[in-house]
Order: sequence, then structure tokens, then C-alpha cells
Amino acid sequence: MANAHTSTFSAFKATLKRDLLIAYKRKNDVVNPFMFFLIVASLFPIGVSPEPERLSLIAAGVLWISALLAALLAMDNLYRADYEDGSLEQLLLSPHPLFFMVLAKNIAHWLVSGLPVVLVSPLIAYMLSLPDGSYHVLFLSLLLGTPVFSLLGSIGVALTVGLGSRGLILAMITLPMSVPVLIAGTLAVQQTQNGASLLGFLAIMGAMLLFALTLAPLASAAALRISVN
Amino acid sequence: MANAHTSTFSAFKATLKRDLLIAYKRKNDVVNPFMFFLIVASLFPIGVSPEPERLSLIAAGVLWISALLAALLAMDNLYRADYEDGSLEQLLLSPHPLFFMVLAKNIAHWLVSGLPVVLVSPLIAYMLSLPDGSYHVLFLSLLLGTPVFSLLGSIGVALTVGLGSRGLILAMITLPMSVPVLIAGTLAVQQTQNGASLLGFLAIMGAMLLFALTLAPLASAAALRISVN
Amino acid sequence: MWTWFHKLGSPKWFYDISGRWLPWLVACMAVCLVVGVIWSLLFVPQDYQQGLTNRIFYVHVPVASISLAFFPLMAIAGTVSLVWKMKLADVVVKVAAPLGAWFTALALASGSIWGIDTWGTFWVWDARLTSLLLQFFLLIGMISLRSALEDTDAAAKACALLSIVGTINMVVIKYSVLWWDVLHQPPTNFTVDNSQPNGPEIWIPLVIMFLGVYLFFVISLILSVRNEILRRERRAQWVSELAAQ
Amino acid sequence: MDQTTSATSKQSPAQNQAVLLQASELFCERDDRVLFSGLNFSVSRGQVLQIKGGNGTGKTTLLRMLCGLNQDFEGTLYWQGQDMAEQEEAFHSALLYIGHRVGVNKVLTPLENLRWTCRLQREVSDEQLMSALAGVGLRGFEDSQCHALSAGQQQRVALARLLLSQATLWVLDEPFTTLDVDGVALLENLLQQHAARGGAVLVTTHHNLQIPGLEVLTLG
Amino acid sequence: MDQTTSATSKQSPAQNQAVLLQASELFCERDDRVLFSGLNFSVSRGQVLQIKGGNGTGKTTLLRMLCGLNQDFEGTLYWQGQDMAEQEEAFHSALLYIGHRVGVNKVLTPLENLRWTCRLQREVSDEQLMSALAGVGLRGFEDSQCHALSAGQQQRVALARLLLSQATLWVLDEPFTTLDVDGVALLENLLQQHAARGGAVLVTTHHNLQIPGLEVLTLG
Ligand code: HEM
Ligand SMILES: Nc1ncnc2c1ncn2[C@@H]1O[C@H](COP(=O)(O)OP(=O)(O)OP(=O)(O)O)[C@@H](O)[C@H]1O
Ligand SMILES: Nc1ncnc2c1ncn2[C@@H]1O[C@H](COP(=O)(O)OP(=O)(O)OP(=O)(O)O)[C@@H](O)[C@H]1O
Ligand SMILES: [Mg+2]
Ligand SMILES: [Mg+2]
Repeated sequence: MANAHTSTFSAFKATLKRDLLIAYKRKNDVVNPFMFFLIVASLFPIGVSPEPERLSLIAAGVLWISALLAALLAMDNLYRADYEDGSLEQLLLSPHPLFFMVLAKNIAHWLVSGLPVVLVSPLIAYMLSLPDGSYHVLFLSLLLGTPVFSLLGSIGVALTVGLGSRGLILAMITLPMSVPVLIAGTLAVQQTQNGASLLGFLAIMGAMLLFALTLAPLASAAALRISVN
Repeated sequence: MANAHTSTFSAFKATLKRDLLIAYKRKNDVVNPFMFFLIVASLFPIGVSPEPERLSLIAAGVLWISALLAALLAMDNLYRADYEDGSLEQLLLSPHPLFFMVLAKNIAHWLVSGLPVVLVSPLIAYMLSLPDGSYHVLFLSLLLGTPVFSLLGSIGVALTVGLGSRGLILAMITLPMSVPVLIAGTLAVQQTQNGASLLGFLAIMGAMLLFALTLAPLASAAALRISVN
Repeated sequence: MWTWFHKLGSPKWFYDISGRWLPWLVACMAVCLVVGVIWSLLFVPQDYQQGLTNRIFYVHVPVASISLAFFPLMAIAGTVSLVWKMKLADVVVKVAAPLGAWFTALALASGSIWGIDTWGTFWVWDARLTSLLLQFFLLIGMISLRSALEDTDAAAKACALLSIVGTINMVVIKYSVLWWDVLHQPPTNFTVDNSQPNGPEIWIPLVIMFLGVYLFFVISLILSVRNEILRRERRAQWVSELAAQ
Repeated sequence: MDQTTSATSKQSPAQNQAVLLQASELFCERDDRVLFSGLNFSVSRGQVLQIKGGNGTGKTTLLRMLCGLNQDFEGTLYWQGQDMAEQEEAFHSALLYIGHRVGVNKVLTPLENLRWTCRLQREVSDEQLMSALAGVGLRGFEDSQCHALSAGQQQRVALARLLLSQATLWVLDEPFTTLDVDGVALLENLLQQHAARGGAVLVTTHHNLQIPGLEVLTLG
Repeated sequence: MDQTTSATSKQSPAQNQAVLLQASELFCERDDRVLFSGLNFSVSRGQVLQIKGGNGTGKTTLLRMLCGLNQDFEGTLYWQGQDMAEQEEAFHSALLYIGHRVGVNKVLTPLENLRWTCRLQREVSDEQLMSALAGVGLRGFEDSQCHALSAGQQQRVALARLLLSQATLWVLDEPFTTLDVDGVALLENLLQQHAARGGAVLVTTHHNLQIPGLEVLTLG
């Protein structure tokens, strides 16, 4: 029997398309992460202080932490449904390198859950009275940082996908790993307010992204093989 | 055929015990919420500022928000597994009022996920440099407030338990509803620092708790009936 | 009384009767809005406010006050739909959520634009603004829930329940936010306008705008209800007859 | 699509004590497809009624309607001659339902699972629980967590309830899936015994059941 | 507990081209229970091999081992005469596995589900997909979301892959559950045709299959 195989690239595309389609069908997969981001960010004026002066001191940190938590909550969707309905087994048994399949899923996931958060961030920054000159720094650093959250989160989800109560384990695995990105991101915003060069920070965050992009899918793939066992 | 029925109370007890047993077996149901609380709270010194003076200004708010988010993340476990394995149907078909069954599950859930957070809160408050006189206020207000988070969250989970991607919808429904408790709690901590009377705040929070205790399980029960349909 | 009640529950009856009312309503709205807009833009004395942006007052106040009506509206419709299982009531609950989100967004937007001029910033964390923002979040949550539950009947019940719980909550939120605001910071200049001398030349156009915007609200509600009715009853005979015409 | 069965009676709610559950003029549509309309049937003491029909003809939907888990339908249900809506508690006390999802928690052991589901209805001692588990062939697995059991073994955990139940009406949705040959024989035996004791059984399956006096209601 | 089958060959890896998969001296224990030890068998082109055994005897475990989803075992697997570990890609290209969880996303429609699972292996046109769905009796359901399908219909969505597959080895874990009588006949037919075309099938089920030339491996 002749096997007319697809190239890895077209399997990659098929997986990417499928995940975007699922997100589109669920609709709220797209709306929710940034709504969550908005809600969490607005808990701070309520819980801490509504005064602009005090808010502007914590704005950068609050935005980054909210983005991290939004990424974390959105992670849940990444492999869960596939695990439960058996699609994940099909993915593992496909003849293509799992690395690319995982990458396709991660990219789809970031496009749906991470990008909207980045895009809406300036608005919320304004509501939290972020100092004037920092908007582009915040935007660029989130653009580089949120994909890292997705990639790292993916490892955590992959490790915990077979467990009953992942939500929190996931958080405990993912949050500590994300701390370097959080530090780089908030430092970037705070330091450039004090005149530091933007480029240095962006270079560091870019390096983190590249690093995560090449290694994290490998780790996720390995973790998935373990979880499905 | 004679039916030797249990009283509602013993069905209540059986359900409470079962849920505690499941939590005990999973272990991390108990450990996780307060680990999450710890991690989120410690993101703030990293993301905002490590200086004690600035931290002490935001400490109360940060603690309350972290507790709220920890409660939110822990909610996931409340009905999910039962929905997926069919136990929820058994609960709905039991001859006892669903109100009490739901209440039993809520109580078990708070004991496992809420109480540890309350108990560990003074430690984290110390790490965040909460002003000296506020520890007992924080502790008491969390003790009254976190059960309300659980009870309200239960409605949200019950409404969304059948959905693929609940995490975020749940957050969007639950977080705004929890704001009053958040406000009362943070105000209690901040205002008593300024000499306001503690009793008034505790009375308000107690009223909220009683209100939630009588109405929220009703709403949860109705929501469960709808979701299982 | 009961026959009337059941008639009201019948989508077809509503579709027919509202079809007859609509032209009149639209005509009234058009008159009010045209008169109101022209009056408020051109004939209100300029002296007490600076610049034209402040004319947004005549949009902001009616829109904001209507957006506060959505949760009570949905709670009533939700109760009717849960208790009497009236289909029309669920249609109202369903279409009111997105409509309410739009109106709330409009209130937030018009207020923000106004704020840029008067406060120098489009956002402050003040009680009224914060509670409206929270209402917006809850409405979006409700819309997501509705779109996530594919089964129409389950969605109807779930949203009816949520609208009741949400309304109770909005009341609590309003009080708590007010309390928080009062304790936290000095009152903002939000009250500036209440101290204005409100002569008839100011409030008459406001009343007309109010009427116009209210009619706009009623008409959009009716239109979306009619739309949803057609979607739900698309296989009913009367709809196919309608389509055939 | 009007359907009647061997067990049908078009008359008003049966006065006959033996009739437990009666369905009258049931109508159900899902996603614009009419599953059944004008469906009448009743279940009496001593009866095993198998609901048959191709995939997607509405067997599961029907069972969930009867139990009150699904309320999107028209028509009336009677429990022992009275309207079901007013009889809910009595009905639930006399009902044992095992659905497609069998209600077995993965973290708990068979023993703990069985204990809880039984206690929702009545008190049972641990010895009774253990012997019920042994009765369905799970001796030695009482204390393994259920996620470490095979598909058929999990099904057996749920079926152990049948050995302890004092419910009159059993409603079972495809209870034979994943059971091996012994399991099938065991379950058939249980159903038969329950009917003989004066209980009633409503069961869906694609198997040909070896039960004397079996009645069949075919959908679709 | 040593087991051999009709298809067993204790010799070194078969040189015979027809032998696709060969298992040698498999040993597996779970939770301190030995499921099988010294298990030898092979699957050749043209063969339908049914794995039988009571509940919990390790059928599912065995299938997952063979596919590489479970790696906690001792013994060696050969794919077309060579060690499986070095043949992973070739093996995966020639394998079609449908497990207990059939791999059907609830939100997507049957068409979209089928498209993706097929595209993981090869390009297929939408007409082919549609006709495969019609072939398993899902005409008219192509565009319903899968969560609105009955249990048997969801199973059929997964089975539609068999109509499009060019894989040589089919590994199916209880594919007959929830299928109605027609569905069972259809699937038996498919297995038979696949074997006739030179493919091979490994299947677990408690049914008595009506397939000529069926071979059986009994566990436990
Ligand atoms: C995002 C910003 C704003 C929001 C969300 C907002 C929201 C509201 C709401 C909810 C009401 C209540 C309507 C009612 O009770 O019927 C209201 C009324 C009103 N707003 Fe705003 N507002 C905003 C900005 C402003 C600004 C900048 C001004 C002018 C300085 C303003 C002036 C008024 C006045 C005069 C009323 C009517 C008086 C009253 O009912 O108390 N608002 N607004
Ligand atoms: N995840 C697991 N961890 C530990 N032991 C397991 C696990 N899954 C299954 N087992 C054990 O392995 C044995 C075989 O399980 P398996 O699922 O392979 O059985 P099976 O033959 O497929 O049975 P069935 O006919 O019920 O499907 C069972 O006795 C079970 O207790
Ligand atoms: N949640 C749902 N929403 C809408 N339609 C549904 C839903 N569940 C099932 N259906 C439809 O109802 C019909 C009957 O489904 P049901 O599950 O009752 O069938 P069944 O007779 O139990 O089939 P099977 O033998 O496959 O289990 C199917 O055609 C299906 O498409
Ligand atoms: Mg079924
Ligand atoms: Mg098995």
C-alpha cells in the first residue's frame, strides 16, 4: 500500500488551522483572556488605592502580573480537551516530529490568548496612570514576553494534563519559571523611565524568547509523551 | 420493597466526608491554593518594588487580591471531576434537597482551599511588611471573606461546569461579583489602621457571609440542574 | 388577564404588534433626536460651559441612565422566563445583554471623552465609573456564557439565573463601591454640574434628548427581539409565509 | 413517527398498582430533528424493558428525560399513577440510574466510591459493600484507585450498586459496554432477579439480551 | 502465565516480508500484578487478530504498548523485522490507532475532525471526507458539532478514518462499543476488506466477530 504522506509543514499548518478554528468556534477563547486581564488589573485600584499617584507607582508591575495570570488561566485550554478526547494520542502517533506539532499549538494559542492582551495593554496602562513615556516600552516588552509565558506554560500544562486538578499545580510550575521574564519586563518599564536604554532590555527579552522558542517545545513534547503514557 | 432511607443529614455528612477524602488523596488540593497564594503575593515585591515602605502601602490589597485569585483557581476542582465522571448526576438524583449536598461540597472545598490560605496569611503579610496593628484584622476579615469567595465561585462553576474552557468565563462571572467582599476586606484593614472600629467591618462581612450562605447554594443548585441537562 | 399574558408570550403576536408600532416609534425618535441635537448644539447658551465637547452632556446623561436599567430589566425578564417559561422573556434576556454592553460601553466612552476635557484624563477610579465598569464586565461574562452554552434551552436558564444573581450583586456592588469611594478619597469634581444653575434653557433640551435616547433604546430592543424571534422560529409556518412575501 | 409498544396503554394514568412509570405522548426534538413524537409506554413491576434503536435514535435522551435529568420535552410522565412533577422525592428514592458516565471517581477506591453512592440513598455497612464488590469480581481491587482499573473494571464498580440497591426502578444506559462475557452473564442474571423480586428495569443496549420475558421498545 | 498464539513464532525476528509486527517475550506488570509474561506473537499482512480476555487482563495495556504510547514493559517489538525503536517514523506512517478515547473534538464538526486527523497522515480532499462520513452513516450530520451527537455517532466519526486510511496496520481498542447492529456489520466488513487488501488488524472486543479467518489471542 503506497503512503502518500504530507510534509511536516502541511501537518503543521493543519494543526495550526485546527486550533484556530476551535478557538473561533468557542469565540470566548479570544475575548476572555483580555477580559480577564482587564478585570484583574482593575482589582488593584479597588483593592489597593484609586489615587493616580499611588497607582502609577505600581502600574507596570500590576500590568505584568495581570498579563502573567491571564496567560496562566488561558493555558488550561492548550492540551486539556485534546487529552480528554484522545486527539493528543493521535498527535503523538503522527509520523511528524512532535516538536513542530507542539509549536503549532503554542503559536495558535498565543495568537488567540496572548496577542489580544498585548494589544489592549496600553488602554489599561492609561487607566492605571502609567507614566507617559513608558507606553511603547510596555507594549514592546509584553510583545516579546507573553509568548515566553505561553511557551513555558505549555510545559507546565503538558506535565499536568493527565491530573485531576491541574489549575494550581500548573501555577506552581509555571509561575516560578516565568519570574525572569517578569523581572526583565518590569525592569524595562521602570528603568527606561529613569533614562536607561530600551534596546538592552529588548535584546535580553528577545534572547529569552528565542531560547524558549527552541527549547520549550522540546520539553513540552517530552512532557506530553510522559503524560499520555 | 422497603426503602430504609438515610436522613438528609447523614447524606450531607457522607458527601462532606467524601469530598474531604478526595482532597486528602489528591494531596495537592490542600497544598496548592496556599502555594499559589504565596507565589502570587511574592510576585509583587518582584514586579512592583521590594522596598518595605512601598510594599506596606499595598500589602493589604495585594493579600486580598491574591486570596481572591487563589480561591478562583481552586474553584476548578469543585464540580468538574464529578461532572465528568457522572457523580454529579447521582447527586442530582439523590432523594435529598440539593441545597444541602451543595452546601456540603462548598464547606469541604473551603476547608481544603480557603482555610489554609487564611492560616498562612499572617506570614505573607509579614513578608509584605503589613503595618503592625493590622494582622488580626487581616486574619479575621479573611476568615469571614474567603468563604464568600467559595460560595460565589460555586455559582460560577456550577454554571460553567459543562463547558470546554471554563477557566476564564468563570473568572469573568466570579471576579466582579466578589468585588464587594474585596472592598470590605481591604477597607477593614486600611481603616482600622486609621483608628476606625473593627466591629463595624466585621459585622458587614458577617452579614455578607450569612447572605451568601443562605442564597448562594440555592443558586448553585439551580445552576447545576441546568448544566447537567 | 391570562389570555393577554399568554398572547404576550407568543413570539408571533409580538412580532405582529411590534411591526405595527415600529414606524410610529421611529418617527417620534427621529423628531426628538433632531430637535434635541440641534437645540443642544446650537441654542443652549455657551457661557456656562467651555467648548463644544461639553455638549456631550446631552448624550452622556441619557445613555448612562439607560445603561443602569439593563440589569433590572434582565432580572425581571429572567424571572419571567424561569418561572413561567415564557419564550419571549428569554429572547429579551438574550438580546438585552449585548445591547446593555453596547449602551454601557457608550456611557463609558461618552463619559471618557467628556472627562478628557473636564478632568484632563479619561479615567478616574470613582464610584460611579468603577461600578459601571464592573457592570460592563458582568455583561461580557454573560454574553460569553451564552455563547459558550450551545444548547439554547440550557443557555436560557443559565443566563436567566445569572441575570438574577447579577442584579442582586450589582446592588451590593453599587453600595460597596460608593462606600469605598467615600472612605477613600475626596469627592471628585463629578458633582461640578449639579451646582450649575439649571435653568429651563438647559433642562428642556435635556428632556427632549432623554426622550429621544429612550426611544432609541426601546426601538433597538424591539428590533433585536424581532430578529431573534425570526431566527428561533425560522422553521415555523408563519415565518416561511413571511419570507415568501 | 407515532410509536406504541407492547407495554403501551393509551388510557389515562393507570390505576394499577403494578404500573410504576408511565409516559404519555412524549415528544422530543433536538437540533431541529424530531427524535420521537406521541411516544407512549409504561413500565410495571416484574418487567425488564429494553430500549432499542440505531445510533442517534434517542435512547439516551429518553432515559435522561425519564429520570428528570433532561427537561426539554413535551408530554407527561406519571410515577405510580401520579404526575411525576409532584412525586419527585418519592421517585428519586425508588430510582437507581447508571448513565453513560457511570459516576465512579477516579481518585477514590471502589470501596469508597460505592460507599458514597450508596449512602446517598441509605445506610450500608462496609461488609455489605465488600461483598458486593466481590460479587462483581473486584475482590483484590477494593483498595486500588479507580484510575488504575481497566474500563470494564470501572463499569463493574458502578454495577456493584445493583447488588446493594433497594430501589424499585433501575434505569441503565448501555451497562454492557466493556463488560466481558462473564460480566454480561452476571448482569443479565441481576436484571432477571430484580424483575423476579418485583422490581422493574429500563435498559438500553445493542446486545441481544438473554432474559426470559424481556420486552422491547424500539425507537427510530 | 506464558502465552503463545496461533500466530506465534519463537524464532528470531521474522525475515518473512508478510510479518508486520512481531512481539517477543513481552512482560508487563502494573501495580504489582503481572499482566502477562513471555508473550510472543506476530501480526502479518492479511491477518485480523482479535485480542480477547476478561476485564482487566491487559488488552488495552498491550495495544498501547505496541503503539508506543506505553513504554513500561520488558521485551522487544519488531516492525517489519527490525527493532521498533529505530523504526518509529516508518511505523507511525503505517499505523492507524483508535483507542478508547476516539480522538473526536466536541466543538468541531465531524467533517473538521476527520479533516485534521487525516491530514496528520496525508492530504485528502473534502469530497473524500464527505463520502467517508456518508459511508459510516453520518450523512446530514457533517456540520453538527460533535457534542450534539450520540455516543454511537461519535464512535462513527472516528471510524470514518478507516474508510480513508492508507495505513497498513490498524490497531483498534473496543471499536464496537456503542455501535448499533448495522454499525457492527459495517465495521466487521471494513476489517475484512482491509485484511483482504493486504493490511493487518489488531482489535480488542468482547463481541464474537463474524470474520472469516479471524485469529484470536487470549490474555489472562
Ligand atoms: C468614563 C466616564 C464616565 C462614566 C462611566 C459616567 C457614568 C455616569 C453614570 C452611571 C451616570 C448616572 C446616570 C443616572 O443616574 O441616571 C452619570 C450621570 C452623569 N454624569 Fe457621568 N460618567 C462619566 C464621566 C462624566 C464626566 C467627565 C462628567 C462631567 C464632568 C459627567 C457628568 C455627569 C452628569 C452631570 C450626570 C447626570 C447627573 C446625575 O445623574 O447625577 N460624567 N454618569
Ligand atoms: N493507569 C494504570 N495504573 C496502574 N494499573 C493500571 C492502570 N491502568 C490499568 N491498570 C491495571 O492493568 C490491568 C489491565 O488493564 P487494561 O485496561 O489493559 O485491561 P483490559 O484488558 O483492557 O480490560 P477491559 O476489558 O476492562 O478494557 C488492570 O488490572 C488494571 O488494574
Ligand atoms: N446535547 C445535544 N444537543 C443537541 N442534540 C443532541 C445532543 N445530544 C444528542 N443529540 C442528538 O439527539 C439524538 C439522539 O441522541 P442520543 O444520545 O439520545 O442517541 P442514542 O439513541 O442514545 O444513540 P447511541 O446508540 O449512539 O447511544 C442524536 O441524533 C443527537 O444528534
Ligand atoms: Mg446513547
Ligand atoms: Mg480495555
